Amino acid sequence: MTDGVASARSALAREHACVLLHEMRRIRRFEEKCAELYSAGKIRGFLHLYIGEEAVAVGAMQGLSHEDAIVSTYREHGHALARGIGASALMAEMFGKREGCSHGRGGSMHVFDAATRFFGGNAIVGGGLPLAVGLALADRITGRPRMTACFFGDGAVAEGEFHESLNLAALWKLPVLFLCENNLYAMGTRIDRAQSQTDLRVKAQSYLVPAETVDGMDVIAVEEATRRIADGVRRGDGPAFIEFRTYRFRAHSMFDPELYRDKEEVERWKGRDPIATLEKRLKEEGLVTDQLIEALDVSVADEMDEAVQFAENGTWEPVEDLLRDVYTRRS
Amino acid sequence: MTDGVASARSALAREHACVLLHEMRRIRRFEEKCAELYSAGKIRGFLHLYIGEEAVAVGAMQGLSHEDAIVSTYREHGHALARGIGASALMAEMFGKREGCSHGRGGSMHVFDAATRFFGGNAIVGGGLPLAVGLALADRITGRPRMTACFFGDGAVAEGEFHESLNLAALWKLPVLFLCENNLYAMGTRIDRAQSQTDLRVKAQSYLVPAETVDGMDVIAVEEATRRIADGVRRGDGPAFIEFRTYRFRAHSMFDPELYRDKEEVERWKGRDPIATLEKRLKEEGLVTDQLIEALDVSVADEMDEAVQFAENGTWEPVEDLLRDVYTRRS
Amino acid sequence: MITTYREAVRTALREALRRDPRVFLMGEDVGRYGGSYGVSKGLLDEFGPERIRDTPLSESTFVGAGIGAALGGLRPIVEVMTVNFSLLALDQIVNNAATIRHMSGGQFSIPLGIRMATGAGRQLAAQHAHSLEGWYAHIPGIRIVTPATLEDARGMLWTALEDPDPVLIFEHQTLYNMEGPLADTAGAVDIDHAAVRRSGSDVSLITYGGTLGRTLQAADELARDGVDAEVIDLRTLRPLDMATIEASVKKTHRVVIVDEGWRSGSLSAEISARLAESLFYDLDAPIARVCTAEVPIPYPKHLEDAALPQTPAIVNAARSMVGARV
Amino acid sequence: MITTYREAVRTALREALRRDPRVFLMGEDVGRYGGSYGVSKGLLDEFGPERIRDTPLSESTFVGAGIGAALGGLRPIVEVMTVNFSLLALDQIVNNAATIRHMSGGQFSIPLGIRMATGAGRQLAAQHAHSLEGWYAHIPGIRIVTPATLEDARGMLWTALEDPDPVLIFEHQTLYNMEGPLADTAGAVDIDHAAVRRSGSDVSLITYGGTLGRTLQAADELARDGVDAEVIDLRTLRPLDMATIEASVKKTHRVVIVDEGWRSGSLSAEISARLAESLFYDLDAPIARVCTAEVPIPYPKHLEDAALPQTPAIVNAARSMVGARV
Ligand SMILES: Cc1ncc(C[n+]2csc(CCOP(=O)(O)OP(=O)(O)O)c2C)c(N)n1
Ligand SMILES: Cc1ncc(C[n+]2csc(CCOP(=O)(O)OP(=O)(O)O)c2C)c(N)n1
Ligand SMILES: [Mg+2]
Ligand SMILES: [Mg+2]
Repeated sequence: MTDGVASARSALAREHACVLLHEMRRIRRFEEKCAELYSAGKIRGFLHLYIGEEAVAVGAMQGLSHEDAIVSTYREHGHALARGIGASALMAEMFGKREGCSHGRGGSMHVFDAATRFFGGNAIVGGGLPLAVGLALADRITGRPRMTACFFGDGAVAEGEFHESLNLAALWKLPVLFLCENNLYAMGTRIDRAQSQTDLRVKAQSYLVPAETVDGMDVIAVEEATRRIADGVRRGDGPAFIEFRTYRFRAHSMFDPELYRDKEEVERWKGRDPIATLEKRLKEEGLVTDQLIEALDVSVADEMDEAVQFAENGTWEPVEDLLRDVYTRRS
Repeated sequence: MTDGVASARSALAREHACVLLHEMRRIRRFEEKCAELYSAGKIRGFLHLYIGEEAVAVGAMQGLSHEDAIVSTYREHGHALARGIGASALMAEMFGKREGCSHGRGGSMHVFDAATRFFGGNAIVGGGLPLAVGLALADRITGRPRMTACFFGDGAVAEGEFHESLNLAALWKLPVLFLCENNLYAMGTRIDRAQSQTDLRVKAQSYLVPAETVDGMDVIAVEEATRRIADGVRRGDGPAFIEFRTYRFRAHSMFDPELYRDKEEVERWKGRDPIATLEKRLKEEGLVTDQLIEALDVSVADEMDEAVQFAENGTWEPVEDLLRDVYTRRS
Repeated sequence: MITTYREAVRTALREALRRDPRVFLMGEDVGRYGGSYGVSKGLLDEFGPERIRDTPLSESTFVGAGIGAALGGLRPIVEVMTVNFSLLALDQIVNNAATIRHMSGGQFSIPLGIRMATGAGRQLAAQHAHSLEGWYAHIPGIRIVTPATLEDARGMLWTALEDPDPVLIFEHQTLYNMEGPLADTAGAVDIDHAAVRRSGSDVSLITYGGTLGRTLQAADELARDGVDAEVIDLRTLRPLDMATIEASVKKTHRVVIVDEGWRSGSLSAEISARLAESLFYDLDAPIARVCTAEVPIPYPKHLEDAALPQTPAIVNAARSMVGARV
Repeated sequence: MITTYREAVRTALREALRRDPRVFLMGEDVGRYGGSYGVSKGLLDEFGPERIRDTPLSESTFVGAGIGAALGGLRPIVEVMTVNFSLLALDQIVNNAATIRHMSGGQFSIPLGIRMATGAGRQLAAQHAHSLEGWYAHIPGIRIVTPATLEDARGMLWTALEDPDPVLIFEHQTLYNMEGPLADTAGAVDIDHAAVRRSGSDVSLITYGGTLGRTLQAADELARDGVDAEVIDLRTLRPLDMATIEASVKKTHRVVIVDEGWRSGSLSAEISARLAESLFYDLDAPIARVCTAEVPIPYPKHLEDAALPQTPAIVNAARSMVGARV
């Protein structure tokens, strides 16, 4: 390898690493804002923060193609931002303004975006898996070389729809990538109090779906695995399953007193903060400098301030439109 | 071993073998009658015959205790008879007479009997599994040393409730014995067109539920496995799963044109008829004689003729009682 | 051409599959078995296993997959063998099919047809005899149709598939063998309007689906008594075509609603309530409802018959009302 | 003693667990988390994990297991976190809980209590805001109760557990923080009768659950205009206590029904239909219904508010009716 190639590579690597860092910081900052705005009463309903899990969304989205479809959960701000839904449209949705990506009708749990093939936010645990199977079936029937990535939590694995969806996808060799965000808890229920078998790979493999476990606090590992496995799924190898081991730093939602886990456990995981970890690593490798990080910070802060401003300036849908979008044709 | 002991053993063995043979013949004859009576319009609705699968019901029930609970399916005449529900009460139920074991309200698919702890006939595929988990939970909470045996077909394994029930039973170490009658088809859908993984043991094991496959055409093997495994379940080892490989010789129900399987396949399996197989074996071992079998036949024929007569003589519930048994207390 | 309801549905399926490559059929035993009611017999041979898909017993997931495939640009027809099993898929229908358009602010529509057999009358007992189509009609975001004639069995499916929103099609179990003439040119029909199946001036008998036949019989019997009954077939249970119903009631001033749902909370209640709101001063007698008794359907024939709306009960309800006129 | 609805339910749970060893509680996060709405906080410590059981996310199976445990001789209380998730368990409720007594010819009863939070009003959007208790009331074989007061939150549970049949208890989400006095001696209450929460002579306002408060407010406003409204709290949605309702209507001759269900096919329709059948000639004006608009509940507050039955709409409905009298 010549010096030129090596330095080009390292430039590329730095650039890409910066993208990853930037994306994770965007999510973190966006959600910190959301928490504030929740306290201020600007955002209401349920608000499920993703803080601590950013590496999964960012790494996974980097590994997917723009043609792929995304099916997500109620904890989807990270997925949405990493997928390319603008912070402003997302924040306006959190406010319920009509400039929101779901026209304000959905709020935090129902982020949709046709342009990025983001098929929602779903507030029923496990409810998205059959949709993902169907989206993949449509691609399979029409012969389009793309796939559907389906995010869900460890809690969803206990639902009957997990079983039915993995079986159907495997039976019909559909291009679905099942992405399980195992943050060890479903609300207050730790995985070993919900699953007889806590090694989730074994479950996926029981359908003959190839499965891997990946460190969900390491964005580079997430990206690598997702890209590699997604390529196979898109190529027609059938469905695959990735378990990302991760952790949510915050409460389940804004109403959760967190009686079910120790402070130390939380602190231990915070020591593995995916953003701090990546920063440290990049600095050690000399790929980024403090200045660069500061610059990133400023740009992220500006972006999110703008998003909030955009949401603030957004408009309320008139009450006369209440019955809009129940049916496509109105009779 | 002295000659005396050996001969006592063989007498016992003969006696028991005769019981098995007798029970299987009772089921066979009962159902042959049912088929006739269906054509005659005496039995209506859906009628799912168990012919060919008798070894499973008979062997399994022999392996269970009278204290145990049974949860069954819509293909349950064999289970009911082998459990000890009288042929007359069962036949009256098939007719819809009030002398039926479910007072005539249920018919073929809803055989219930409190005396033998037979918790039904269930016409929703997979619908019985959660009930079995709950019955076992009641025993667990009250500390009673008994268990619940739950029959279901290969088709039911695809339902979400299979997944949820195996997990919950395993998680809570409940005394449930899951008895899967794998007759290779769910209506017209062969197992490999319904399951990505056709080795059902693997599925059960993915919940850390111990699983075995047993030849469901061999009544002695069925009994041995059931008794051995049920003892462990009752002792508190947690749930277990047995897959019985079997085959239904008749159509799925009386409406099935059987377009989905070859005549030869059916004939091949008929060559393994559990009744003929046992007879042959017992004769070869000198445990039964042709005379004894003839005598059995006569007694079975008489019993079933009587059952039909009983059902014929049964009475119709008066129409004024239509709203009975919707609620326990009538308000 | 003499045909059956079963054949009419099959023809509709075949036509849809031929006309639009985005259409496919999936459900339990729709392929090799030929459909639990024999409706899809032959379609697997004609269209192959990519478009005629036997599913495992996984109602929630294959219905949800239908929703997903519709989101993905196809025009799925999902067969849920019977309404009784659709309860396993209810979350997908109520929480996804009925809401996604709304929750996404109108970005996504779900052009999905879900067919199911419904109703009692075949001694299938309590778990296999539900009539829940009127119950489903409570849910905004879905459309409910109930073909009761050969024309509608033949024609509603295509219109449902052209509808950008989810349409649930309920085929009454007892209709599949119904035989009669159907024009060779029969094709798509509207799914917006109720139909006046018999015109009359004394009393409006309002029904749909499996009870249309018995209601028409009742009208014939009433005619022999000199009572001229009008029979309305609702056809679409959601949204209700109140204009057609109201026009009839303005003419007759008397209403009997016949509904195979359990009486309490059945669709008959909604129609009654609406008429009492809009035509309170036009009604000459209290609205009567002939519904299913509030009991899980019993197996024996005499009890099942007693539980269901039968012709004599319809006749009596109408007769006593017209008597009340004098 | 001043208490909250939440505490009243908790006290009821605690008492039931203390009184009867056959009682246990299971559901998602009822134990360590303390219940999604904080209702069961502290119960795990007092009764231990055998009797306070956190379940996996498996609604169909843990509801079915509740049915099985009831068959096995226990008195389970199953908490389904919210009615929205109960759709996943609907097959167990409709096809097993509601039918087994009947299908077994009366051999088996199912003494099971299923609690769930219901209703909108907290900006939780379309999948988390259903009000389906009236819809459930369509099903024979189950009983539906809707505690709307502290007394009922405290007292209905025990009576439900003593009932040999399945009882579904719907607790409206917005009530948990409701505070007020509750007698120390408060205990079991009947679950057979509707209650007159305010006596009046001009118009009957009929409601239940989450809308009782707004209906009482409306009655106060009406009083200021000289309209004397009677407020009926249905308490039990199945079976309906028609005697109490009819007694009220015979007095007032005017009816407004307030129901958080979507209007079409809501319980309000059934009540309206029944009154039009039994008291047709007693009604001085068409029955009015104030219900939820037929739209999946939107997230923004102004739209959610617009979708739900609000006090001004109740007042207007009653006022225009009484105006009609003059
Ligand atoms: C079917 C259903 N049951 C219960 C809930 C309530 N609930 C919301 S999130 C949640 C926990 C889900 O845990 P998991 O799948 O691990 O996702 P996480 O929240 O950890 O990201 C529960 C129980 C729901 N939304 N849907
Ligand atoms: C939930 C549900 N879906 C569909 C049906 C219709 N159905 C009745 S039996 C059956 C096949 C079940 O196959 P399996 O579990 O293998 O049992 P088998 O009939 O072979 O004994 C089907 C699809 C049903 N009764 N319940
Ligand atoms: Mg989790
Ligand atoms: Mg089978």
